[in-house]
Amino acid sequence: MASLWEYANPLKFMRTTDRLLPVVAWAAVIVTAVGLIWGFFFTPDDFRQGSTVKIIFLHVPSALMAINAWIMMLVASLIWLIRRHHVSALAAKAAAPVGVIMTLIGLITGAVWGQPMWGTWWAWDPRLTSFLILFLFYLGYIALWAAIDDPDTAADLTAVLCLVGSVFALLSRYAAFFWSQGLHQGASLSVAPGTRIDWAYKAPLYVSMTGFGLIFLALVIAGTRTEIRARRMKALVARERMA
Amino acid sequence: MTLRVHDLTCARGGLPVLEGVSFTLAPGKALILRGPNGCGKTTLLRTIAGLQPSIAGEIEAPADSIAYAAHADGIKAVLSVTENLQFWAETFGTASVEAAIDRMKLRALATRPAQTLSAGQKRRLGLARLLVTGRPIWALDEPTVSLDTDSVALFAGVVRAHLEQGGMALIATHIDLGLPEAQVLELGTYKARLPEEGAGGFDEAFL
Amino acid sequence: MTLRVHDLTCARGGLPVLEGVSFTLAPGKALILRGPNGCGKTTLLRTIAGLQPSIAGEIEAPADSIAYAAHADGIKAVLSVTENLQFWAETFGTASVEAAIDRMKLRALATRPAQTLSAGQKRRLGLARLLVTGRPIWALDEPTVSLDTDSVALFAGVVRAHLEQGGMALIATHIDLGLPEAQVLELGTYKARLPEEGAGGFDEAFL
Amino acid sequence: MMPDLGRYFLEVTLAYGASLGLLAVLALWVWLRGRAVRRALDEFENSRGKNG
Amino acid sequence: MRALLLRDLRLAIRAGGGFGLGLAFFLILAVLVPLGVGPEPDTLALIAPGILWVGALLACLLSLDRIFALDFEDGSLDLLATAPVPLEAVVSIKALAHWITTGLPLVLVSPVLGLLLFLPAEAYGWLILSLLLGTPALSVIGSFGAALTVGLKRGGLLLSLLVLPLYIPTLVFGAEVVSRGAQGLTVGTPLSLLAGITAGAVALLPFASALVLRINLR
Amino acid sequence: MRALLLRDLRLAIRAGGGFGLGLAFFLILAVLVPLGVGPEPDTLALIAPGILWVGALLACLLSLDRIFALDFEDGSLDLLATAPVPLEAVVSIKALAHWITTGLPLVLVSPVLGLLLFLPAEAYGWLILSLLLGTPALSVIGSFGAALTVGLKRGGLLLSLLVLPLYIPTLVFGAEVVSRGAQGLTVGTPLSLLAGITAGAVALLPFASALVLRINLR
Ligand code: HEM
Ligand SMILES: Nc1ncnc2c1ncn2[C@@H]1O[C@H](COP(=O)(O)OP(=O)(O)OP(=O)(O)O)[C@@H](O)[C@H]1O
Ligand SMILES: Nc1ncnc2c1ncn2[C@@H]1O[C@H](COP(=O)(O)OP(=O)(O)OP(=O)(O)O)[C@@H](O)[C@H]1O
Ligand SMILES: [Mg+2]
Ligand SMILES: [Mg+2]
Repeated sequence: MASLWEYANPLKFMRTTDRLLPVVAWAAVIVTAVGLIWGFFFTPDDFRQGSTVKIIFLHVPSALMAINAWIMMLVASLIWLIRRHHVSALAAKAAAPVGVIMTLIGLITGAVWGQPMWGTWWAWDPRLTSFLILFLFYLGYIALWAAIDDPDTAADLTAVLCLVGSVFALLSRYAAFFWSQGLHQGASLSVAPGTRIDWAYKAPLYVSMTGFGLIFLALVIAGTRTEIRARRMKALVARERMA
Repeated sequence: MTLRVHDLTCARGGLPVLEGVSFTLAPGKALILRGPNGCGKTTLLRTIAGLQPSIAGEIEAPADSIAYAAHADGIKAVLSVTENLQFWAETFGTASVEAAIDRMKLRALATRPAQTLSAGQKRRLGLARLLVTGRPIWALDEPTVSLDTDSVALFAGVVRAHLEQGGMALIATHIDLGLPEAQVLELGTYKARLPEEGAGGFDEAFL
Repeated sequence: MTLRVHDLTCARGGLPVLEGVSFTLAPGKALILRGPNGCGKTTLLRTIAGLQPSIAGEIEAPADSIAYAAHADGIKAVLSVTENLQFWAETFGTASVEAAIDRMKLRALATRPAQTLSAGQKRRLGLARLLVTGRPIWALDEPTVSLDTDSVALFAGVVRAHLEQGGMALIATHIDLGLPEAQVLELGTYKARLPEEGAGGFDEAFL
Repeated sequence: MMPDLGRYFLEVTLAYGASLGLLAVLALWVWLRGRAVRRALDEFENSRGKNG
Repeated sequence: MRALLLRDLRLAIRAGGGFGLGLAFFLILAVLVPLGVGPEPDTLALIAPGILWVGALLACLLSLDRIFALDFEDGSLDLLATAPVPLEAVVSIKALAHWITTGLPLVLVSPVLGLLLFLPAEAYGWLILSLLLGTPALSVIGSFGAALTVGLKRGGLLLSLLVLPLYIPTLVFGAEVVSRGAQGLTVGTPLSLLAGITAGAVALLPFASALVLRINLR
Repeated sequence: MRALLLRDLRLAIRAGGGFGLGLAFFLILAVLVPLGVGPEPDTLALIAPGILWVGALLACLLSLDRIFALDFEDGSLDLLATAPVPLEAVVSIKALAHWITTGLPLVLVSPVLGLLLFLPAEAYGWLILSLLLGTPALSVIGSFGAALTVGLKRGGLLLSLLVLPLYIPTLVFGAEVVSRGAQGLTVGTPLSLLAGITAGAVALLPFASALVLRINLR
């Protein structure tokens, strides 16, 4: 177990990811391409939803990753607060922009899907609402990182915000479900009520979910590497001044 | 009841500015911190006051024994001089506001809102706060800024009386305070060297 | 190009604090304002700089000739040293930022955000602003607060160079600036008497 | 080649276009920023190396 | 402790009316909304619970930056951090002072504004009760946000951005209590959830605020 | 002058995102109102024009105290008042900088928020046009309020209290343009009144602001 923490050493992290990143990046591109091409070109139209069912291959993976990204930031923040490994703080910072974009993709694909399905771009459905709130949490988190100069202070404050924010995000989700009954699908992979989703959709969906996971991983690794370098640059410039 | 600082390294903005600072302050003694602008006097005082963590070394002081006074005096503009002092007296659980007002020659200004004081008068009020904290160790950052010569002498008298009662004072200043009995610590000689490069690679660059 | 102050009365908080102040400042001269805390130095300087109206008396100075420097330096914490100076240089229509930076020994700090400067370094930046205004009359309120002895000497040199180029300086201070050639005006002697009670009835009570 | 999307052509292509576009922008941003930071750091370390 | 509370209240009153201004903002909002939305009583009655709660929330929000920023700027916070009182207590007292100067007056004046927005008669009791239960949470959550942004020059808008999402559960349950009350439905569940959020926030958040404040001071 | 504008924009960007935050607040308001009012599209569509305008107004309001207060506190305003630029120009430039960092982004993002509030499709053009015409007035009027309250410690709420009544005409005509637009009626009259208010405010108010500022400085 102790050996796992060694990857929290920036140097070790840089060395490992130097080799890992291209592999993950190519895997991400290939798997996502396979998933999306399969989904877009080689799936039948749904008897009720028509061709819009193809949107599921973007919508579900991105919504999933948007939530997972926040969970990953939460874990990384905890590690930073408890063990004070710089890499985890910087990884949390790098994950945030990826998380926002995933959230945005989820929102946009959902909205575009909603137009034909529900006859409206947007509805104050609880799942949609809590997703929008998640978007706001991302924005606040990023804004706080951007507003603070001192890197360690910024890491500490954003980590606490992430913890407190997670609790309130859960509360908000609960509140949203309390507040209105929605139009949105439940959390089972069943597109039409009563009928189980067909493997014709399920298989490409799983592929593109894996692809989005790999995209997230690749972008977070690349972002973390950049943040580590930026951090080192900052430290070096400060040393230069001191000399 | 002694303040003992041993081999202290303190940092500002993520970089060590002072290194290996050691001294001992016994009851009844004063230590004057000197050094050019930017050498780290404020940083040292804040570290000793417990407002920021030290990077290395030890600070031994009894709990709740240090009264810190910074450039900013924590004066509330809309409260009167007495009300300002009263608040700190109650917070620190002491009750000697009147004595402090007389001691710092603030009697004539006692009912004035602090915002109508001149720069030097405000400073006198800030120093009067020290008297109501009842704490033995004073850590003062340029306490005589804006004071005229009479007030500087008044302040020196106050510090001397505090020392005579077994108090201690740690004062960063650029001017002559008229406290010849105080020891002087030149902070210029403790300038931190750059941490060595390359030894541990990336991780070191963070500190 | 002379600054002529004649029988000036100035007020603070609705009450006159100084009365009958007169002096003339010719090119190449400096005048040091002295007086105990609260005697009205800040008030006088603000009046002369045109920031508050005088109650009586005249101030004769060419338009746009006074550069005022107060306790607060107007430094923007998030801008770098150069950017701070650059702004004032452009506002005053001059372009000599580089010279000012070198003159006040700020070269090493030039790219730093102003918030990371120590108290004395900030002050040096505040004084550098005077150099980029290009104005002949400097009205300075305790300019050497927080400066170490070297910086005070540096500043005295800057003032002397300004005087040699035909500039003027009006400096309120409590400490010795190392400008022996400057005249000194003791403001303690101009303390305003309270306006006589009852003489004009109600109307006076408003002034 | 292109599948027949029927009357939902606009919606589906819009969803794919916007999503892939956003992903591309994000990847590009990560990559460009990474490159800029890396260059700045290399430059800094090299110049320091020369000066001693 | 008492000294700190009294000082904060005194400052709020002297410095241009901490008491009056939260109120005034709330009032103005209740006036602006009919002006923006139009004068139909039915529409207004429908949206009144929500608008009143949103108004209370914004009125709280606007005065949040006072909680710590002034004390930070003039150095009082440094001095308080070295004084013989735990920072957690300082944070709680300051949140309490904020509630007394902002939340409490809002509660008291809310029925009048309900009148302006044609709130149904049955809802007044619930309005007051829900605000009474909910506004303490707004002050405590807000003081956490204020502690987060205290080092930043005029972090007012950043503060709003951080705090508003945290306010959402309180808002949802608070407004739900009032609108259910207005329709004569039972309000037990949202009311107890509201109380739960407040209790949790009051009990736990001061620790987070004190932690964050210590980080910002160093 | 250019230097001042550039400096203010730079400060807004560096000090934690002057650009983004006005926006974020606007967005959050558009989220809060449905949460408070309830999710029914019909109700929301009805109140959307009013809420969007009130939201724009509040987003402007929250950043108003930045206009002069920071410069006052650190002494820059004293120095600017003695610099060789007319104070009227300083005031106008600062209002312009405020508009660029706050008003303009609001205009650009407003259609998205219209979506969230189910604004009818016909109204989008009018929403953008009315905000584009009206927000400069908000900045100029706001800078007058900011000049009035500049001497007061954290006069944020007092500022709101003073400024909001002054915002009312702009709000009424602005919201009227949008809601008439939404119903497909003609909007000529409120639109030209809105433009008139803005033109008048931009032309005349800077003189009042400069006057007030001079009084506050002495
Ligand atoms: C803006 C609008 C929308 C947003 C923000 C949104 C958001 C989400 C989120 C957050 C999830 C993940 C749910 C979870 O794991 O709990 C999800 C899943 C899903 N969404 Fe949406 N959605 C939107 C519109 C739609 C529409 C219009 C449809 C189709 C009619 C749809 C169909 C689905 C399906 C089938 C899933 C997978 C459910 C599962 O986990 O099995 N969504 N959406
Ligand atoms: N945030 C920061 N980042 C980097 N360096 C900083 C930061 N804050 C301060 N410094 C630097 O740390 C050094 C120590 O500052 P400090 O305020 O302790 O000096 P000081 O001895 O009190 O000086 P003075 O006599 O001018 O008050 C200074 O050189 C300053 O420029
Ligand atoms: N608003 C006010 N109302 C009443 N009196 C005031 C007000 N502001 C200042 N004063 C008084 O006016 C006098 C002059 O103040 P001023 O700031 O000019 O003094 P100063 O000579 O600059 O003093 P210092 O050396 O301490 O800076 C002081 O006695 C001060 O107490
Ligand atoms: Mg210092
Ligand atoms: Mg003075």
